[in-house]
Amino acid sequence: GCSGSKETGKEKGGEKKEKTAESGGTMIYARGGDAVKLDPITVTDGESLIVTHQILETLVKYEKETADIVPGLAKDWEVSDDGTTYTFELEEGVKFHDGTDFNADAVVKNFERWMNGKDEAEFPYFVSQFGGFKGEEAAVIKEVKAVDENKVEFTLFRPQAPFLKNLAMTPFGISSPAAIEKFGDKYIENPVGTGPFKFESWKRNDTITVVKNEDYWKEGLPKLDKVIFKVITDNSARLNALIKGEVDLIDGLNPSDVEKVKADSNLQIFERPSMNIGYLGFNVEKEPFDNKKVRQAISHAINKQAIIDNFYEGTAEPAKNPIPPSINGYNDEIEDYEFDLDKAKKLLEEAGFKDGFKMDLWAMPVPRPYMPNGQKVAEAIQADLEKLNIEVNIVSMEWGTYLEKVRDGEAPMFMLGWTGDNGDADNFLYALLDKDSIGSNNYSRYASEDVHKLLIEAQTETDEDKRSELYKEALEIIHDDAPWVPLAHSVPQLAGKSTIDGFFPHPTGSQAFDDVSME
Amino acid sequence: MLTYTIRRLTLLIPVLLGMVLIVFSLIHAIPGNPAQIILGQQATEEAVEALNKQLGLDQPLYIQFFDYVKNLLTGDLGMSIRTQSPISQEVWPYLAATMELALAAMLIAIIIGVNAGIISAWFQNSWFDYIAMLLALIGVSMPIFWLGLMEQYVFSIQLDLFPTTGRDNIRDPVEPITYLYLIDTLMQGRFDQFVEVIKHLVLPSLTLATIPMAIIARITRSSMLEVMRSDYIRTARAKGMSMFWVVYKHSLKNAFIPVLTVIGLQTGLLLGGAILTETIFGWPGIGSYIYDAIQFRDYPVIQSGILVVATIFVLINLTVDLLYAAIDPRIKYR
Amino acid sequence: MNVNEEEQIISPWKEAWRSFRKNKAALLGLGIVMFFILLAIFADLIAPYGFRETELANKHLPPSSKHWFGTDEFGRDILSRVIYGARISLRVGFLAVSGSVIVGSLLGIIAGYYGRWVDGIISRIFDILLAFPSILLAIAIVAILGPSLQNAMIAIAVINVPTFGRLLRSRVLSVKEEEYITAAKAIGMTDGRILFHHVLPNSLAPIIVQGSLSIATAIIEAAALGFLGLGAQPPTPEWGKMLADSKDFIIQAPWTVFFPGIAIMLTVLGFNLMGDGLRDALDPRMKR
Amino acid sequence: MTDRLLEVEGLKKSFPIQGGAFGKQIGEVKAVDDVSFFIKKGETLGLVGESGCGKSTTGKTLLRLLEPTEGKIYFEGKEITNLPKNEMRRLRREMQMVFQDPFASLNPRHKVEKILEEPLIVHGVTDSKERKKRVRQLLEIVGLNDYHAKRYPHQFSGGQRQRIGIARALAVHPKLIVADEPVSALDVSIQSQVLNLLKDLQEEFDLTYLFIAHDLGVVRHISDRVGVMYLGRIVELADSEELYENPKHPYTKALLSAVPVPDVDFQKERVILRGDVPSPANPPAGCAFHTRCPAAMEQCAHKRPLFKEVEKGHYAACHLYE
Amino acid sequence: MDNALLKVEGLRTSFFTDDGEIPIVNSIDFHVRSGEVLGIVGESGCGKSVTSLSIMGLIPAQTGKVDGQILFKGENLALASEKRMRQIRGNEIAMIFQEPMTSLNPVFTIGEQLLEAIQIHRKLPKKKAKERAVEMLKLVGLPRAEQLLNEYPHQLSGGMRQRVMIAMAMICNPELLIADEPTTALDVTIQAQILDLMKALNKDTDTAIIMITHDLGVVAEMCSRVIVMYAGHIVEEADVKTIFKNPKHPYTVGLIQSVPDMRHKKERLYSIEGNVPKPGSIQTGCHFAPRCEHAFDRCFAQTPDLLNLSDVHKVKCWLYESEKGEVSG
Ligand SMILES: Nc1ncnc2c1ncn2[C@@H]1O[C@H](COP(=O)(O)OP(=O)(O)OP(=O)(O)O)[C@@H](O)[C@H]1O
Ligand SMILES: Nc1ncnc2c1ncn2[C@@H]1O[C@H](COP(=O)(O)OP(=O)(O)OP(=O)(O)O)[C@@H](O)[C@H]1O
Ligand SMILES: [Mg+2]
Ligand SMILES: [Mg+2]
Repeated sequence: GCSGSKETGKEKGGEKKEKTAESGGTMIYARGGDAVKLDPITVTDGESLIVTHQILETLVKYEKETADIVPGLAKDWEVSDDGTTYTFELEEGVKFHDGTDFNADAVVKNFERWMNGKDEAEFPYFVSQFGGFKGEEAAVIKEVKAVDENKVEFTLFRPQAPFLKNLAMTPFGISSPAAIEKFGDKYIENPVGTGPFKFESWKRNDTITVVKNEDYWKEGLPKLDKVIFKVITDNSARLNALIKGEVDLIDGLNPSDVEKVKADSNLQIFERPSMNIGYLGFNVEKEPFDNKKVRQAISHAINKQAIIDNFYEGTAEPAKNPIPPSINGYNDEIEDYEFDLDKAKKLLEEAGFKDGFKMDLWAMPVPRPYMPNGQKVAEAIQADLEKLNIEVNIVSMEWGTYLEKVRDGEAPMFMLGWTGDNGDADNFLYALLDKDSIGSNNYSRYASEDVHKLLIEAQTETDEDKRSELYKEALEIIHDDAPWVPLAHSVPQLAGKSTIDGFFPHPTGSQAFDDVSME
Repeated sequence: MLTYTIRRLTLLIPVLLGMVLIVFSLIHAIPGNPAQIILGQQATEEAVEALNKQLGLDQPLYIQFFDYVKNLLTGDLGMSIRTQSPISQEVWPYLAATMELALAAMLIAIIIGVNAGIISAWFQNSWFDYIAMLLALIGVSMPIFWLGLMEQYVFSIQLDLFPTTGRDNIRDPVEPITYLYLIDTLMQGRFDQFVEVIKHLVLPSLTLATIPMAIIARITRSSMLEVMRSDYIRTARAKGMSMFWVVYKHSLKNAFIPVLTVIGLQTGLLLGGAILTETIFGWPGIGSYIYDAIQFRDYPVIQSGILVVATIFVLINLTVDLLYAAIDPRIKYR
Repeated sequence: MNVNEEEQIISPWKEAWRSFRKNKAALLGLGIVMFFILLAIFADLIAPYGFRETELANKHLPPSSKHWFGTDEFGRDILSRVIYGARISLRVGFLAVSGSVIVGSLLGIIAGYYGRWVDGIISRIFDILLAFPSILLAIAIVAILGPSLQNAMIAIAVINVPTFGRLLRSRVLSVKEEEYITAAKAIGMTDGRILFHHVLPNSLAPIIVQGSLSIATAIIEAAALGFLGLGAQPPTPEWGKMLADSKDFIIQAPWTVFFPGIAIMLTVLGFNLMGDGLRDALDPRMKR
Repeated sequence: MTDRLLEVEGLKKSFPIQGGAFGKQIGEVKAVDDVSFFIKKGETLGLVGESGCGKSTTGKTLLRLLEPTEGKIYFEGKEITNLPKNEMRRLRREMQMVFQDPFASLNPRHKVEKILEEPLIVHGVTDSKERKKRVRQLLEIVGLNDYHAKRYPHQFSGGQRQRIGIARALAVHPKLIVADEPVSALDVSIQSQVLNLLKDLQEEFDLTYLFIAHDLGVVRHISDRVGVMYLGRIVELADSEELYENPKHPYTKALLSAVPVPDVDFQKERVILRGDVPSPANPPAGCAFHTRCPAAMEQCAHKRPLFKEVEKGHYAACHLYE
Repeated sequence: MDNALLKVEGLRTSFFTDDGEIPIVNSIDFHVRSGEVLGIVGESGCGKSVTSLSIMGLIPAQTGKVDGQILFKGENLALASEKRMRQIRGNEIAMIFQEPMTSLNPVFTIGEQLLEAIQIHRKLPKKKAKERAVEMLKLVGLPRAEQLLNEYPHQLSGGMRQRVMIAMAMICNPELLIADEPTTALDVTIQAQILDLMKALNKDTDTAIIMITHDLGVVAEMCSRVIVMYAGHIVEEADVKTIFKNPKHPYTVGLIQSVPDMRHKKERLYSIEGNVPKPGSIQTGCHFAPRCEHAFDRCFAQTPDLLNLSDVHKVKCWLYESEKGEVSG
């Protein structure tokens, strides 16, 4: 940042040209990868979703800084006592960007489209959050119908505790039915919604531009004229571009660069509240990790704090549970396995591995929010375990293969993580550690009947407090069984110009830029 | 000449076919499931299987291969698994970006390389010669990804002379027509943008130019030296010609033949080998297109991307061969 | 007959060595290469620390008398890692190139010697392999085999096969036309003997020259693959990988990027200088 | 017949010319075009002609280093044209070759010792002491010394190298040596050394030579009989005395008159030929020489003259003598 | 002797090699008169070509050094500037080389190369220059002259190329033509054509020729005076009759005797034993002494001077010191 002042000078000159009367200017948001498709229901990747989040809106939304539910396109809703009927009252007078009306009919059409999906690959999140398509046994939604012009009624087969949280997820943004029909196959690159910004253009692997929706239904919003999503793959290059003023906001800041940004008066840091977990998993079916003592021994041997200090640069908190503290059900009473080599050695000895053993450790090849550098953390773990005479060989492969093979149970010891989709404990514990999820996301192949019972019960329990207790109980068991060594809840770091105002990175990863402004 | 061209073109057919076969088998030998990657970590197994089926990846390999070749013959490069759009439409912007970069690099490499080579040969064993050749040697020994990082650090971050990344000013993006931004900006009369585009081009093209520049300088020098020792140069001098003309008229044209070969080879290599430079400078070119596709197991894109690059490479070398005729009348085209 | 008795018996190799010895640049190259070879062999003795001696507290120490090249992110001594890295890079260079020399030469000899359709097929395969930009091909190969140093080595060997194949083929073809081969035939020598006693020994010099230049490129290619994360895996102190791992710290800890880069460059420069010298010394065109 | 060591009948050798869009054969170079002659035991047959007329090809073809396209070759009365490879290899010890270029014909990476040993190994001298002895003898025979054995070819002068080439040919006690321009790369003072050596060896070992050269003086000096080649054909063949004093064919006459003679007093009438030698890929019809012949007649352009005896032992192919 | 067109005195040329500075031409003196044909004979590597290149000033300063006087019409070319040399080369002194195959630039047409030769020295308009080129091509006996201008060297045969070379050399009417083995690479019948042509040109244009060759036959046929070189020295100089009839130097004698004569068969050829010494290998004495049958002690110890045996006959040999003690000057 030695050139900051000069830059701003240039910057102003550049902006003046673009600014009209009371315009809010352009914000350039640089990130590591490009969107895949801009029809959110068809994708699962964050890079696509953050763009569609500006264009399409959901019936209900998360609160700006938490995972609590607030009105979205639906200004109000009612839930039946048995928890199977939801009636939403919609905002009136809202129009899609193509000029067609947003109404109950449009909502029904969107859900009809999704519910009639053919295979899971078509609408992946619909299946994972709502059980399945029409006619499938696991399906949650029975029917969606328009009660009147502005009222929609959802009927469920059975109560689903996180139903509203699911609905708030970005993939369930409402599209203009007319546009879906008009564009057909090409809708994935021509999204039309009701959001604060309209889709303008997409240069693949380079930029996606969205522009202000002048007719946005919320008065005075959005503040910006234009948001450009720019792909800059390399983390340091992205930061460089920010420092030079080529872009305004970046994600994926290297933890090691945090200090540098903080020192620069032209820049500010945004911390995304953690909703993730990075962990070291054991394949509990494989020797020697079928032995609980071994798992516990290793839990004692890993210096989490050192790892966090060095590879998260302090931008994370040590994890003792598989779910982050912000989530309902977090058990703070649990005492973490302290870093204690003697205990570890003792446990190992008890397990019959006094002289240690040789083991492969699979390390993630790609940076993820919950693990900015899997390879390096693996190296640190390697060094830690060496002290237990466990000779660790780091294995790495390309990401897709990695996931596939870990899922198939090929990895004895592996590093992975998870980012919550909807801020619900179910989305962590059932997805990652229930025996139903073996072969899916339960990579540890951890199968505990007790835990299973608790988790299933929690799924249909609509009372939040009761649910919370159930989860806490499950967490106790999991802690003792130690199928993972939870490492850290990282706090993803973003950096932006100090002139950015009103921006708060939402824990789910997507947030609207409607009330963001730049001076 | 025409028959020679036809003959060279027919000889290309088996090469191209072989390329298709090799690429196809290579790509399909890559482990990893594209569906998994597309759907991401959170996807369920059923979802992955379903997508596989949808993409036709559950078909036997030979059927996939024949379908692929059949489509290629109709100019259909397949559909990107990731973006669901036809590669033949998608590939051009990337290709154009790389071409612009590669051509700029080649231009720099030729202009500097050839002249340095000539001067070195002319003043053989002078200090210029020594320094230029030492630099050239260092140039060919340089890991360009390192050089790129260093250049970026010095010229862009420390000295703030050039932008760090991309092809154009993000705030004032070029409206693409041909996707060759230098041309597009000129067509639109946007000289400010033209200057911007050039500024963006400087560092990556310099980085990319290093190796070919060094190689060209070395080749030019040695082939100049060889030519300058030859009898016809002595003849030219015996006519009373000045050294300058001897060098620029008589020697250069002869010496240019091996240089041309190198230029052809290197241009081709630049097209594909730009991956490293493109990642460092965030250049949305064909190299990063293919590299990304590998990350995403986007088979059709990897296949067709590599094929496109290899085909261009082959065509460039064909062009070079044909260009020889323009320079050297001895090459017989029967 | 006035034969100078003192005049020594000079074999072509000795003569090549003589002219090589006069070439200062080549000697410098040889010196650099020898230096790195010694580093590699005696790494255990020379390196002040182990290459995986992690001390997280010592992270990113600038160069000092304790750590001449500073320390990296794990607090490991960069000097030691660079020294151990010589082992990796040289091994990759030698092994990969030996692989391509063996396979390439074999194919080249078969093609050049048998000619006709055998030559046709082999040459086409070379053409095809050469039609791919090498780094792309290497990336694809590593993608198949999975990222590891060994696989990177295999990939590099594969992409260099056609270079040696073609070299040997053209060598065989041109040596075949030499008059001393006709002479050997006139004596009644069998094809096999001609191949092994005449053709091969006379093809050795260009292979050595090309080999030493190829080692240079192989080292860079391995580093490039390492840089892209497709080569050596941690904590292997491979130079390219070291660069990739520390490129994010170029501003805070430039030494982490500087020294491995310099090491690559110097080694490659050494091989290039040596290769150039060998070419001047061994290339028969320069003789007579 | 018995005194004929080698006889050649209607020998032809052509090389294909490739080209066209698919690398097909589009023509052929008739390097040797219907040549017949014989060599008697113990004599030297000289073969002269301008560059490219097919002298070397003739020499190589009759040793079957090149496979003849047509024609028959007899060696000691036995046809060897279709002899299988193995037998031919055995026969190689009977017929050897000395090459034009003393630099290219010795493997630069072999010591002289090895070069001379090789033919012995190939032809079954297994005892290495015996071989060493023979090598020493051979070196002595060609006027070199024992200590030369350990050297490499590049340490020798052209004349010495040519001696080594001759020694290699002698190693297997051949009966016939085809010497393909063995002295044309040498300077005059060296040339005479080698010529003298060849003559001495012939006497000592009862050798038969086919001596190929383009220098008419050299050929006359060494040959008993001389054949003149033009464009792949022998146009005249006679005892050397006879040929030089009484040439019949107009080409021979022109050739002889064209040679500058190192004698200031010598006055001669020059026949200067017009134009160049036509390409063997596209030789003129009829008599190949008619395009340049000062005595060309109408029939020369379409009728090929027969090669026949015009006087005793004097053969020519020319319509003037029909 | 003062009417000499070219007078070379004490010419020494040495090359810088890995083994140090090696003298190739050792202080030679000779002259050429207008219109005469001077032959230089000697074995390969004795320095004939180097001599001619030294006269032309074509030895690059990095590779070699030329000392002594080269007086061309009284002007010392050894001291002339490069600019002045350029005016002389191709204009007043022209040169043709041994290899017609490689002496023409393969990538330019005959026409381009011929026109270049005129236009460097004569500011002729293009059309005039072309006419002159055609005229020259006809003069050297080439058919289809106009067409030839547009052809490339590889389309011509060796003899034709050598004729083009001669045309190129003669195009500016030089006063001196240096022909460095112009026929060595050619066939006898073609050689005869070229020699004939050169003789005719010499007669018609009165251009002096230095004819470098190793073929004594060519010397006998072409030259009026001969210089015999051996290992960088002139060992004998005489008119052509004397050289052949009354050679003095043992080397000349040997050379003449070792040539096989086409006209009559000698039983055995005379041969000079041994080989030409490597340049720089002999430091003292007569360079021929190691191969000389008549050599005595002094020959190995002291280098003889060029002795004047008569006005036209000089020899560098101790054998004749007593005969005529006068050292030429
Ligand atoms: N391997 C070959 N392939 C094609 N053409 C050939 C081959 N060898 C020789 N020729 C051609 O055959 C003709 C005769 O060649 P040859 O070498 O026998 O001539 P020569 O009389 O020995 O000439 P020189 O005096 O130059 O040695 C030439 O036109 C030559 O180009
Ligand atoms: N540029 C050079 N550097 C070093 N030595 C040279 C150079 N040019 C020529 N020589 C040496 O000078 C000597 C004389 O060469 P020159 O070409 O004058 O011989 P020549 O009499 O013309 O022989 P030839 O009949 O073969 O043409 C040779 O030994 C040659 O190796
Ligand atoms: Mg021949
Ligand atoms: Mg010469």
